[in-house]
Amino acid sequence: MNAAMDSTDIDRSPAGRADFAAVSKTVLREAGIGLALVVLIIVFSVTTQHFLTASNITNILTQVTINLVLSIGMTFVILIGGIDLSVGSVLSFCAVVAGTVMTLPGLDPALAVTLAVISAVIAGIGFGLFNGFISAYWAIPSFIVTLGTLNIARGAALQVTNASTIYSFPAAFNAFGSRTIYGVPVLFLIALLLVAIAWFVLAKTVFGRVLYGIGNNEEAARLAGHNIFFYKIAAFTICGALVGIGAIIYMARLNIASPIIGIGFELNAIAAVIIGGTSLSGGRGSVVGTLLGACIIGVLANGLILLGLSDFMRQMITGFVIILAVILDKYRERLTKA
Amino acid sequence: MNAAMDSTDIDRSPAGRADFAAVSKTVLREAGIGLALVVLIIVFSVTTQHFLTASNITNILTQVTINLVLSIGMTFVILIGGIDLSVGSVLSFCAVVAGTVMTLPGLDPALAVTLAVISAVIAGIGFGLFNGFISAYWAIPSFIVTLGTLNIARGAALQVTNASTIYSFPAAFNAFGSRTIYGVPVLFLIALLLVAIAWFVLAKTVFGRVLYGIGNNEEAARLAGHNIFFYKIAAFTICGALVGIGAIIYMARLNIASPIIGIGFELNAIAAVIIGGTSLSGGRGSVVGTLLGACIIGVLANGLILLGLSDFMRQMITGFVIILAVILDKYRERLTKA
Amino acid sequence: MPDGIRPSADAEALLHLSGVRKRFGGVVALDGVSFALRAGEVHALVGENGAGKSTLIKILCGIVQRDAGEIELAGAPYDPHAPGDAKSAGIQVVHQEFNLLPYLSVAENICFEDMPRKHFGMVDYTSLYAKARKALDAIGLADVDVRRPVESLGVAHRQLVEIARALMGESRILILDEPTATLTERETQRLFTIIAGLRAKGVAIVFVSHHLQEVFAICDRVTVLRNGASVMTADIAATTPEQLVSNMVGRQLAAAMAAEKTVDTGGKTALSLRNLRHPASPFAEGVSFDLHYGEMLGIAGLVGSGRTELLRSIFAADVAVSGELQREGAPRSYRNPGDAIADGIGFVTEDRKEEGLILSMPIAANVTLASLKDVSRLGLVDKNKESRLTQKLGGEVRLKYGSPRDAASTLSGGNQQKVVLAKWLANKPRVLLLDEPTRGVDVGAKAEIYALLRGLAEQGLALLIVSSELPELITLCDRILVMSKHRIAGEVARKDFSEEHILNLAYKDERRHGQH
Amino acid sequence: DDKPVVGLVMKSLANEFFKNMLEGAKAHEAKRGDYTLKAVGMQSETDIETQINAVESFITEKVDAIVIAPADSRALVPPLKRAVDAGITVVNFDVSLDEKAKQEAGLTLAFVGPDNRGGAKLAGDALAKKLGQGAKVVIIEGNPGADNAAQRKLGFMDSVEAGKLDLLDSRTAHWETEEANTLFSNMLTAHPDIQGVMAANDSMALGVVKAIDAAGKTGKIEVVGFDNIPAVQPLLKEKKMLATVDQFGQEMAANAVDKALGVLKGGKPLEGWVKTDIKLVTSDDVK
Ligand SMILES: Nc1ncnc2c1ncn2[C@@H]1O[C@H](COP(=O)(O)OP(=O)(O)OP(=O)(O)O)[C@@H](O)[C@H]1O
Ligand SMILES: Nc1ncnc2c1ncn2[C@@H]1O[C@H](COP(=O)(O)OP(=O)(O)OP(=O)(O)O)[C@@H](O)[C@H]1O
Ligand SMILES: [Mg+2]
Ligand SMILES: [Mg+2]
Repeated sequence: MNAAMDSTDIDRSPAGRADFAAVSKTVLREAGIGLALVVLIIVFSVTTQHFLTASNITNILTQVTINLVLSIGMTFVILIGGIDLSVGSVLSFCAVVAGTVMTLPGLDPALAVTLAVISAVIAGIGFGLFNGFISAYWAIPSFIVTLGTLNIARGAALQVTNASTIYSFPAAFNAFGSRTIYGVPVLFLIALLLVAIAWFVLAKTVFGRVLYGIGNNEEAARLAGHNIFFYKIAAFTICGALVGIGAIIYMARLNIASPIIGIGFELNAIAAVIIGGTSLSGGRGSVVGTLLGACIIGVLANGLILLGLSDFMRQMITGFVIILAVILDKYRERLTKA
Repeated sequence: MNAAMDSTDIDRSPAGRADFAAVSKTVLREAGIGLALVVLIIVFSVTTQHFLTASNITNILTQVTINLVLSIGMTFVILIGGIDLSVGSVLSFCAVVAGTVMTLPGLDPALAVTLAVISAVIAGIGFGLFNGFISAYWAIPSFIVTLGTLNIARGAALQVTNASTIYSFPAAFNAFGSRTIYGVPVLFLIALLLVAIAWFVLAKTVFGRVLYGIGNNEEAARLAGHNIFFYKIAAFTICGALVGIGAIIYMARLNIASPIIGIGFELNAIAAVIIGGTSLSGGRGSVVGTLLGACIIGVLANGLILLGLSDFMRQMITGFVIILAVILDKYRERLTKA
Repeated sequence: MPDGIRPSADAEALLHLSGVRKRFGGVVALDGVSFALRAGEVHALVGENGAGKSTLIKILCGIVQRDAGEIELAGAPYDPHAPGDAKSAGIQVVHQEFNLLPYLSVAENICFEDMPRKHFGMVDYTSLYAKARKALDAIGLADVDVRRPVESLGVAHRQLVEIARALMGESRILILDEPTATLTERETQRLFTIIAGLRAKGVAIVFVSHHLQEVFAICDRVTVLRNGASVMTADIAATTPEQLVSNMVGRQLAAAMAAEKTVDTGGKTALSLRNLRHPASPFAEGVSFDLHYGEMLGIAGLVGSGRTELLRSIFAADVAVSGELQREGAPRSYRNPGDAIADGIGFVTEDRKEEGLILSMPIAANVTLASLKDVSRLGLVDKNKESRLTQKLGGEVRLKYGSPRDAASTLSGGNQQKVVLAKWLANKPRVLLLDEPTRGVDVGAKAEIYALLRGLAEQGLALLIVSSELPELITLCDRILVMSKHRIAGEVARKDFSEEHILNLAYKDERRHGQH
Repeated sequence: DDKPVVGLVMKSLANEFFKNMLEGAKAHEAKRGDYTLKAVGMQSETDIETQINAVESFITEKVDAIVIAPADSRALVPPLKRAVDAGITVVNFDVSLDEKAKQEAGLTLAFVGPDNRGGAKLAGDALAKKLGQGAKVVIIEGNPGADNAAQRKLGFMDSVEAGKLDLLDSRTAHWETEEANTLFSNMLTAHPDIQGVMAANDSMALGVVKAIDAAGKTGKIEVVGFDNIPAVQPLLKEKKMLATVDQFGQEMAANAVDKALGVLKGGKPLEGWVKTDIKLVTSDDVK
């Protein structure tokens, strides 16, 4: 049964046999991969000195942010049984578009930033529409469509910038990128807000319900009168819009926009979604799981550096821990089922 | 119906209604993406000067070889509904292992090469077993398992070599790598032999048919009494063994083994398989399609360089052509269905 | 225990179960089943939807592990842990839900368990096709090419392929879980002939069906399950349908089933087809008829006669290639099911697993899938409203379930079918297309569904009912159209209803052209 | 026409440094007007195959000269040997082919290019001078396995030794801004007392500077980079970066083409290492 839908209301039926047990089970299920995250945090807290310090937590949250935003969009796409390999390239394209707009000479900084945000999101939506339309209209696997888009967007980003890095954004924009509230980066708060919105859409709305339905059984959803074409395009477009936002966040954090950024981001985003318990074949999962998945990846990267292992060991251990986290989740699943 | 099966024998049933029409349909279907390949070849023959020269054809075949070998293994994995993201990293690992063996001081060259081949294949099989076992035993999506393995194998390759390149292989081995027979590279002939064997296994043997069955409906295959666990591990192991062979071919062609080779190879291999008409959700497709898919990718890369376009344009066009090829295949499908 | 005859230790038994129990989470599926199967008998297993028949079968073939109880096979303890264990013990099963490999050929599906081999593990395709051909001919599927992929077959053909597959293995025990639910009379009769042949060879057969006349036609003994417990076992000769039913439901069933029907064809025309042609139909003239409000129009026909495809072309699940569809006299061209639904049409599909249900989603989500508008405000799903609607409709179709939030996959086959019905009732259509609406539904619930459908017709809905059970059409309908090879072979008015007459029309085409 | 054709094999043109280099070469082509330039770049830093394919294509096309910045100092030796055997003039620039590999293949080829190790040492020495002995520093490395990454790390290590610096950590950020930002933030957590950073290229230096800003340590940690890309100019000016190294990439390819044309026109074959300029760039150099 899918977690998102379930979590939203615990059995209130008159029969309502289960009470405490049901609640705790639901929490465990919703927590999903949470157990693995807790284990990781404990391990790093014990083995390293600085892991649980305020400044390190700020770091982790900062480092999680971009992947989290991309993963939210990826969750929509994977829920309908698709995949989007183009997010990294499209992020780069959106960033160079926004960067170009933001550094247009003679523009008022506030206006420049506003226009840049809008143009990044529009660029992302454009690629999302393209991915969604092609894969829905011709019934082509989105894997191959977005593999194409990966190349198109990267080539386009290189072409428009002629491979050069864009920099010197308005000072206020740069400052905004490093602002924190009680140690929590503002950019992370934005990402969290996006998680909340996505959760709401997926768990509470008709739109989200139909997305889950399509991921589970497209034919049944079609015969129930839903316009599959529209929903597929919508999922990819939402993903594209979030990539646009991700590009802005990247720029705010690093003060540059360049056509070579974002390489490999798609794998990280997909990993976060799957580690978070969303099924690659669609129809099952939740964006809360994705949040936890992104945190696992972020904590792992951070903790392993603090551990002081060699780069190569770090890479190997990253591989093992990704696998272990998912295995652990399987045991948790059995536990809650029993 | 899946192409491999069909191709094997045209309706010889007593009723045998169809004759010429059936044959030509079967050929068209088997040709799969062949139409797109033909179109590409014609376009490049017309637009560039050197495309259809003997030496360029030799180049293309050489360039296709490694991806083709990896794609064969990937076909097995995708047919059972899995995916293997680790092939590039594992190739690198196999290569450095084989390279280390091959350059062991004081070994007779022939023995060194033999041992190196064996060790590369064993290393590949080892990772294949690992991927297969973990994903089958814990029912974990192979996407995430092999993403883990991608990191493990890369880290391990870097660790054992300390990031240095291995070279100075026996002269005969290097020479073998560039040998051609009537302009056809020997390495390509080896790959073609592997295609033939894989085709035979998949289309003609019980083992192959059960693999298709598992990809079609795993539960049904299980209910029919087949040991899913065994077959899944077998598919990943075959893929691993082919990666080992791919590593040797890489070394013979490039005369080096290094821990940083093979990055992104997995995407090329998956693209070849999918462009070749194998369904990402498993159960449908053929290794002949994969051969054509790999050729499309190779011809495209070669032709675009000959066209003399800028790199960025080339990348964009590559993206478009990948998508167009699959769209074209859709229209061919409709044609043959009608 | 009611007036059942207690199952006793049976000395001749080949397979013997006692005290078998199974729970799925909070749901008790089996609550102490005892059952004995003798060699060379056909043993019926009957019970309401959700009584535990399929669960019992899944335990026997190692798909599900029992919580408690003893099983003996030929005097030795039997404890299967995987489907392979059952196979090697000589037990073959046709499951209630399909387990086919859609992209493989019919022949490969039939022989999938044990494909004929040559050297090097090669498939011996010559004998594979020959074996499959023989198996199909035996159950009367002479016109299906064994090289066709299964995905190109209709539901009934798929069911027959499943049966052919189970008949391939040399088995001591053959278990058939509702094999006739999707078959028409002709195929059913062929199956019975095969069953009789196997029995003569000493094979023990377990036969699950909701059709009691079938049970009385071919079975030697019968065991009734109620709420997961075996409540009676008896020789067929020593029992009556009424006794079985009362044991199944634990009470006397109102004779709602055969309630007399007042013929009603007087309403306004709801739907008219003029030469509507499905892409698969070989005939340009297509299909033409009128359907009126308040009418129950049946469509009879043999397997593959194009009944499903007719409904699909009305509903725009497949877009018709030519012809016209009129709704209340006005021409319409629906581009997709959404258009048809918006125009007041509902469609209960025949294959619940592939087309009807979203198995891993909650029951409530399935019930409201086609009417989300009604349980939502401003695009937000009102889950309380949804649960209430589910409970209301669940009651109407006598759905047996735990909570509306349970996944649809946890329901028994018949109950899943009821969810599909509930989904379309929730949508409040004006025209309802029903394809095998009571497939796998138990006797009691069937009566309720009949009553429900009649009620709908009385409220003025137009009902178009496809069914392979002639008695069902005869009981329910005002008129019956008989289809043969994608054409209307004839129309039968209620006063002329008889199985013979309808079958004659259905076979008309075949008699004319002969079998091919 | 009969102008000689020069095939230029570059590394990833997505890398600004090589892109500028190509632009320099194109401008050079236009200026000289006596040859035709055909340039091919790679998809990524480690895409050795594309380079080999390009060399093979150039042999097929019978170009007159191949000017190459090899992605791997060994893998390119055999195909370049084939090119030489086919009568094509080959010039190796940017990264030197491996001596031993050349020897084994029977290839004698000169190298036209900068001294990466020496350049890195220039930057490292500037840092050492600024911070003084015993200062705590870290190195952000380039791609493991890349020749120039290895050379630059050696150069930084030379400075550490010569300047008696305290090297706390040395890790790769794969030439990438975001990864360098993440990596350095985490290094800073593990070693809050870092005083200096040596980044193997400017893209990574950008990420490091931003991490320093985010940690509120602006001005407390000195950063040196490599490549002198435009994006670091403001940082040098604001003194957020101490120095970077310019190896005049713009001219590098053009120089190599000149050398190739010289040989084509009957000049003396090149020998040994033809060193090209490198220069330390500090805030004083930024206008
Ligand atoms: N996997 C499962 N999880 C939870 N409950 C289940 C599961 N499988 C079966 N059940 C429950 O067990 C009970 C018995 O189901 P079963 O499928 O055996 O019924 P049946 O007698 O075959 O009914 P039908 O005639 O409708 O096929 C039902 O209440 C069903 O909901
Ligand atoms: N003689 C035949 N041989 C093989 N396939 C056939 C034959 N006749 C029909 N079919 C196919 O079988 C399927 C059955 O058609 P359809 O489902 O419309 O008929 P139906 O009367 O509803 O039968 P079913 O009970 O199988 O649903 C269609 O896909 C049709 O193309
Ligand atoms: Mg059942
Ligand atoms: Mg039908």
